[in-house]
Amino acid sequence: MITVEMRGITKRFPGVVANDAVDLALRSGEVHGLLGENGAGKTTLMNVLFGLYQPDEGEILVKGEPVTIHSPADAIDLGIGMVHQHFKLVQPFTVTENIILGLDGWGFFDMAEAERRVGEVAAQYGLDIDPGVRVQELSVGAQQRVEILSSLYRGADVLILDEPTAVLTPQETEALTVVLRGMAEKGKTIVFISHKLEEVLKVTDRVTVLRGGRVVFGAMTRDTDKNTLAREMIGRDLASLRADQQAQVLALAGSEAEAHAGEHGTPAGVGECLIDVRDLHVIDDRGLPAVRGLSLEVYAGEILGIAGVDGNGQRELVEAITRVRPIESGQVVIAGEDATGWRARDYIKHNAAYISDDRHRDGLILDFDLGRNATLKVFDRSPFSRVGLLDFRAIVRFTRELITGFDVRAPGPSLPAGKLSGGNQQKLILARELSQNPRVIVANKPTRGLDIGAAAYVHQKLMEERERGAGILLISSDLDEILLLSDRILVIFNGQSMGVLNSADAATQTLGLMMAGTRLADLTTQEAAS
Amino acid sequence: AQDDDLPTVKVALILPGRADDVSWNQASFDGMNRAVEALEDTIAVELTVVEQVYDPVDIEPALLDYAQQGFDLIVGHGFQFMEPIIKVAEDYPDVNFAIGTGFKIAPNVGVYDVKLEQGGYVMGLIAGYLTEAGIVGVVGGVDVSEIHRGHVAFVLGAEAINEDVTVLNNFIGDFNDVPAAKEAALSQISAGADILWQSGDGVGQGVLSACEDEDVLCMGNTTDQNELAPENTIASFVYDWAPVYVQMIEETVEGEFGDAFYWIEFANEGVSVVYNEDVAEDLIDEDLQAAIDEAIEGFVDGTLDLGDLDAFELD
Amino acid sequence: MTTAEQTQSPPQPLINWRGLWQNIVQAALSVVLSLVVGGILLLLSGRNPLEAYESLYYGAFGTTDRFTETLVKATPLLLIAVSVSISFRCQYWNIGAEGQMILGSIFSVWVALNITGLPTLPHLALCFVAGALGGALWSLIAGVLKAYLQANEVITTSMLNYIAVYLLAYLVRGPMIDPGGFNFPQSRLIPDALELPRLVERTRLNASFIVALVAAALVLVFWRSTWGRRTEIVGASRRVAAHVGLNIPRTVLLVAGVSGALTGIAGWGEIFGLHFRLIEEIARGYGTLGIVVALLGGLNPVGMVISAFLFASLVVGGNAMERNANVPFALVDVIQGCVILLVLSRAYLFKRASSS
Amino acid sequence: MNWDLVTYSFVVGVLASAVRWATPILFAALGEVFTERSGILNLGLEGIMLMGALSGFVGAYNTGSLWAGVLVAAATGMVMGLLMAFVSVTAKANQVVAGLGITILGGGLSTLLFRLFFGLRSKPPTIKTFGTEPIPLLSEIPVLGRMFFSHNVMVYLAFVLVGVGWFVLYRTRYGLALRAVGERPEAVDTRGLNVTRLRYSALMIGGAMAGIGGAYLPLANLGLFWTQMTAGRGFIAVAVVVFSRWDPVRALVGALVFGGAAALQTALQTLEAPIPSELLLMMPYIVTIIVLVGVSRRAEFPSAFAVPYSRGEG
Ligand SMILES: Nc1ncnc2c1ncn2[C@@H]1O[C@H](COP(=O)(O)OP(=O)(O)OP(=O)(O)O)[C@@H](O)[C@H]1O
Ligand SMILES: Nc1ncnc2c1ncn2[C@@H]1O[C@H](COP(=O)(O)OP(=O)(O)OP(=O)(O)O)[C@@H](O)[C@H]1O
Ligand SMILES: [Mg+2]
Ligand SMILES: [Mg+2]
Repeated sequence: MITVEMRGITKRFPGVVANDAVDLALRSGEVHGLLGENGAGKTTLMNVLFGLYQPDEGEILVKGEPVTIHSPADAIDLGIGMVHQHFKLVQPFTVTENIILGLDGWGFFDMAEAERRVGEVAAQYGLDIDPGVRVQELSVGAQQRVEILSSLYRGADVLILDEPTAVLTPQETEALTVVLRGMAEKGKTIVFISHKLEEVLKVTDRVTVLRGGRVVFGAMTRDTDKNTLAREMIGRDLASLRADQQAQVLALAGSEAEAHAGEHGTPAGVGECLIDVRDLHVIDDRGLPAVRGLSLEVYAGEILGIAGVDGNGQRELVEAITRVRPIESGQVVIAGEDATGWRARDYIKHNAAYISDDRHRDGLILDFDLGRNATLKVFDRSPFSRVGLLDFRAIVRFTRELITGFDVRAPGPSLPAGKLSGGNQQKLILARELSQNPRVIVANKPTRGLDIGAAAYVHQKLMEERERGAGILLISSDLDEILLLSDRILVIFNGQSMGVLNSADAATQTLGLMMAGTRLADLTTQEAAS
Repeated sequence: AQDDDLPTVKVALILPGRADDVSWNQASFDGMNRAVEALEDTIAVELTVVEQVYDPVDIEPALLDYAQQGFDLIVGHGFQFMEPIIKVAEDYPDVNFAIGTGFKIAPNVGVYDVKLEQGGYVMGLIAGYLTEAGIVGVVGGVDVSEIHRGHVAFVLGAEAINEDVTVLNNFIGDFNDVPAAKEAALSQISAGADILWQSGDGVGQGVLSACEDEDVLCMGNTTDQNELAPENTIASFVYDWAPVYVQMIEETVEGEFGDAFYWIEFANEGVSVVYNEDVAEDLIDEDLQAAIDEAIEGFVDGTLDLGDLDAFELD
Repeated sequence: MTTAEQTQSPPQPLINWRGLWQNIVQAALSVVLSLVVGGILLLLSGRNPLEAYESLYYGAFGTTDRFTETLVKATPLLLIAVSVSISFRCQYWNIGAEGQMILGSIFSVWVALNITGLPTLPHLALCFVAGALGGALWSLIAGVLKAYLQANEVITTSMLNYIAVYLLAYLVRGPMIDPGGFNFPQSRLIPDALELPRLVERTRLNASFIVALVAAALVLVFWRSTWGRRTEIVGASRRVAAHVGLNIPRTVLLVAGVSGALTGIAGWGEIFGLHFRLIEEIARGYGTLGIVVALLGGLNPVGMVISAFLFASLVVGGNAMERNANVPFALVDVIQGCVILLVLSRAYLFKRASSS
Repeated sequence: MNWDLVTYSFVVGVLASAVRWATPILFAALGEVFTERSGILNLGLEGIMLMGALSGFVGAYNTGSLWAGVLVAAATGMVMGLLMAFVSVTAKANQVVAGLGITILGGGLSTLLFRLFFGLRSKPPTIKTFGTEPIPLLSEIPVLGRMFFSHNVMVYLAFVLVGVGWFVLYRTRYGLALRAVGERPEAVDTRGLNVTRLRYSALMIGGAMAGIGGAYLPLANLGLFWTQMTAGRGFIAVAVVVFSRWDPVRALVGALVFGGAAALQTALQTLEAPIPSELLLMMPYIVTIIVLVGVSRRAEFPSAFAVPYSRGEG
């Protein structure tokens, strides 16, 4: 039966209609997939349902009753919970503190008792969480479980997940799928936003596709297929895409077999070595060792993919290479020069690009306009600066080129970056980083949160850079992506390399085992043994 | 009782602080009012008072304002008024200006000041004589002009009557930080001081309050502060600016004002020692009274001269 | 791309005239509102608000003298506001203007009195530089503590204000005291030749006013410079700044130095234009007012010129009101406080007003 | 330097003086700990303390009850806190400037109202203050006895509130929410709590405490009100909060450090130290900076410190 019904929801933002007369019905016991390109209005629609945004038009019914949801408090009272793509957790607090936050009045509370109860509920839904640890010490996957638990703990019957898998590894995604199905069985309603069709087909019972803020398609999952969905999202027939893009779209959406359709040209080790990391040791923000004696080489014209469960030192590794983070010991050599003593400035000067995985925090200044964001790294070079003075004309011209060249959906250079959808924000960063024809590219989750079209576009760009002879270090927790793009794959676990293999002969199982902490060497010996 | 044929004088009194500070500004405010009363039958004085003109930048506009409004006598009650007055006075030769403490005069500018050292000396005598511990103290706002002279004279007075007395000396650095003044007094008391004086302002309030709490003898300054700590105050050294104000107003009418220093001192009864009888009578014996009277007479007939006190360093 | 598009205004122009206009209207409304509040207090204290405000208006604009006095008051406020507009845009909350102004005065007077044998103009220039230097160095104390030791500048700068006040008190009683000054706490007068030229005869309006206007104009150039952009980025996000390779400590030092220098110049202007010697209390309260002027002007040069003038007239007129309508002296502070709070809330208040 | 004066009772006197110096600052600092934990910087403490001093005095003067004075001061402080809350939370204004505005307003209003209430008097109105009440056994302890346990009841109240503050902050759900809202307002918002109300409450607590801190001066120390009598104690309180790293117990330590410095410089003047008084007077502020620098590396400001909260909705 229908638990939540949204009727004719319209939400406008200055310059955009994020949702345009959207109808959406959610039934108890179903996992409802919500699809759409970047900026299609998924997050906005759900923010409306969760009371974060107020709709300009339309009404919401819960269990048949018309309701107005002024704030998350109202939503929670109505049994609606939401897990945002950017988790909203208090990092220094423990899991339990985060979960009981705001419950049961203001008075004294008994921590031990609270932790026990949280533990119980977690067990009840088969969520593997230690109630006592600080959130800042948890992997992204675990943090997501905390968010889910926090909603369930508040008795949510309807649970909204905004791109939950964008940050998860296959294993974690597997686990999540099980949890979600379990919850559906218990009669809960789940809204599942994702850009990965494969997943959607696997997890959901019913799908709705948004395009340009409108509902363009809805069906029972079993009655539809990947191509249909892809077509509905992009709004064109796949056939209209170029072959390579098609391949990538499908690959992204799915199985390895197709993934390897994305063929690889130059074998590794041909060009000169552009990134050479030797026995690197790095500590994280809390001062704990995060990268422990890792070495790798990236050669001109190749993509080295780094696969691994999130939080195994990827970010620290990347930040050390790009010289944002200090190096404890070991050496980083960029294009033959010892970069160990460099600052980020030197890294950039040596024509090396960096795409961070946290665009809101590292990549963009959300309330700066696109022009300023586009020239963050180059504003003090000609033609943008002459005798120390900025040339706004040049900046505007340059920005327009990037916007058109990289198909960033934006009215003009003077729009605040924060007004772009996440996908378009990502395109903007990419445009900025690649605009200087870099020799070295370090890309951390470059397609995080992008729709398949945008992701395919990013992949295509990276491939082009590779062909051009750039050395690319690609980090992703999305195995499909790694397999699709990499020439060689290094698996990182606990800050150490589990071994490197050519993606051609890399099987998901092998990678999965390595990501779980088995060294390639040991694997091969085992095989030999058997 | 004002006839219309009385000569009228427009007087502006500019105070750097509050007219009810029981101290420097209040002494001037009360004195001026008494002066106006005293002149009631001879001169009709139109008095305007403005308080809290402490920002040096704002002084000159105030002076100009009054000068242009046709005031006859403009009184700036503080040393910070000296330079601006000297400057403005040039442009307004037929307006008279008076500076409360300072050293520059002009044909239409006079300086009036208090011989605080005379009071300081007498208070020193009392303290030096009455102390049992042989330790006395004095607390002041900031170490400046008449306050400096007062503190130095206090030391001289105490030592004159009790050569091995120790005189403690504190400055607060702020006229309004009453609590800090109280802590300074308490610190002097815990160092053994058993009789304290102070050179006025908010600072005085703190000192008297401390002496009341610790039941230690103390003395007032600038106004009759005996009631502020009735059990502990022996006497107050009181300024009465009325005499000089009267003189300055009269000279303004007669057109003889200016080019002069106007002092309030024992000689013209501009300053006086007001005893708090309840406390004073059983403390001040003949010897002490004699010493005090002798000193005061000395100041009056000029036989007692403390010399240049500015030279002294206090620490 | 059409030429029309190409010549369109650059991203986020420094003077957004529409915004500025709105700003002015709202600011004006908030000032009126605070005058109403003041009026009520006047009634409570048994005064006639209209008379009082008439004398306020007359006091600020009534005659040439009044008007020039208002400009005189506006001069340091504008310089400090310009300084603040730089540090605040960098999210560097320098509230140490008072101390920096004092040090600017000390340095410039020291040079005026102790460097001799120079021709007038070079000497005056040297005093100017010394003033800027004094302010900059004092500000850099907090800057260094912030850049390298993460010491919160709100606190260090406000503590440094107290220290500067006592330092000045010490100097004018000790090392720099005027030997011929009968022990009054002030330095010797600077040579007459170094006194800044008057802009209007027989008034105190002097060249430092021009200096302030020039500074306000130059800050436009600053924001168009790469330094300005660097400042902006570091202010907007320390993290992003690090990722795009900016040297954050160096930028913080730059900002601390520049804003300190501007405030030091304000101190120089007060001495060489008005007091001609070192005295106490020269900076009392200016820091706060300068900050207010800066925000009231939306950290934007034109806006700050206007708001500096507005606040100056409020202060000068307010003093006149105290004298001539014998209004209780604290009332002007109350009105100022109201102006500040209302101006801060203006966007909210008037958004409400217009939307309802 | 006159060492003969340095006796046991002098030294103990200096220590006791440090505690008296610390008390009004401590009240204000404790409140500010709550305020800053919620993510708001209240630089208006100075003005609020002055209003507390005035209203506390007026309250006690008219009712004849000192405790009534304390309550009036707390209430007035709360109102000032509300004002700050409106400007900084609701109108989302720059908190540094809002605080300075509150300070100017409080300074002016307290002076003005004092004049309106009492007019021009030749003698200032006074009240009887809280007397010294040594705590029976504890006050016997050598040194510590006189340092901590031979004061007026407001001093003890401050000590007690340190404990209360600690408990509320770390052991109650309110404290949990407060700490969360300073760290991650979105988290609080999406968990159905009202960020605005939480911050208002924190500012009202902070205001009330600052009010009491200000009232300490007339009610427990001097028995009279004086223009600008707080003389910068409000700003010191803000500094104390930072080097307490937002912890009530360390706030006590911080207040004592400043109080100690102030008492020490006073003592040095008394002892005729051969240093000009102006230079000695700098000492407490220099000490404040040094201590601040000492802790700053470890001082983790609340993540959302001084950042107004608004949902994405443009
Ligand atoms: N707070 C806001 N202010 C202004 N515009 C907004 C805001 N939030 C969203 N938008 C715009 O509304 C449109 C829908 O955005 P929304 O985030 O809902 O899309 P989405 O489907 O979540 O995209 P993505 O797949 O990248 O998450 C986009 O154009 C976005 O720029
Ligand atoms: N304060 C804001 N002002 C304008 N736009 C905003 C604001 N906050 C968020 N947005 C936009 O609203 C949309 C929803 O925000 P959200 O945090 O979900 O990011 P998103 O769209 O899901 O992008 P992404 O997928 O990866 O992070 C985003 O497009 C974001 O750019
Ligand atoms: Mg989204
Ligand atoms: Mg997204």
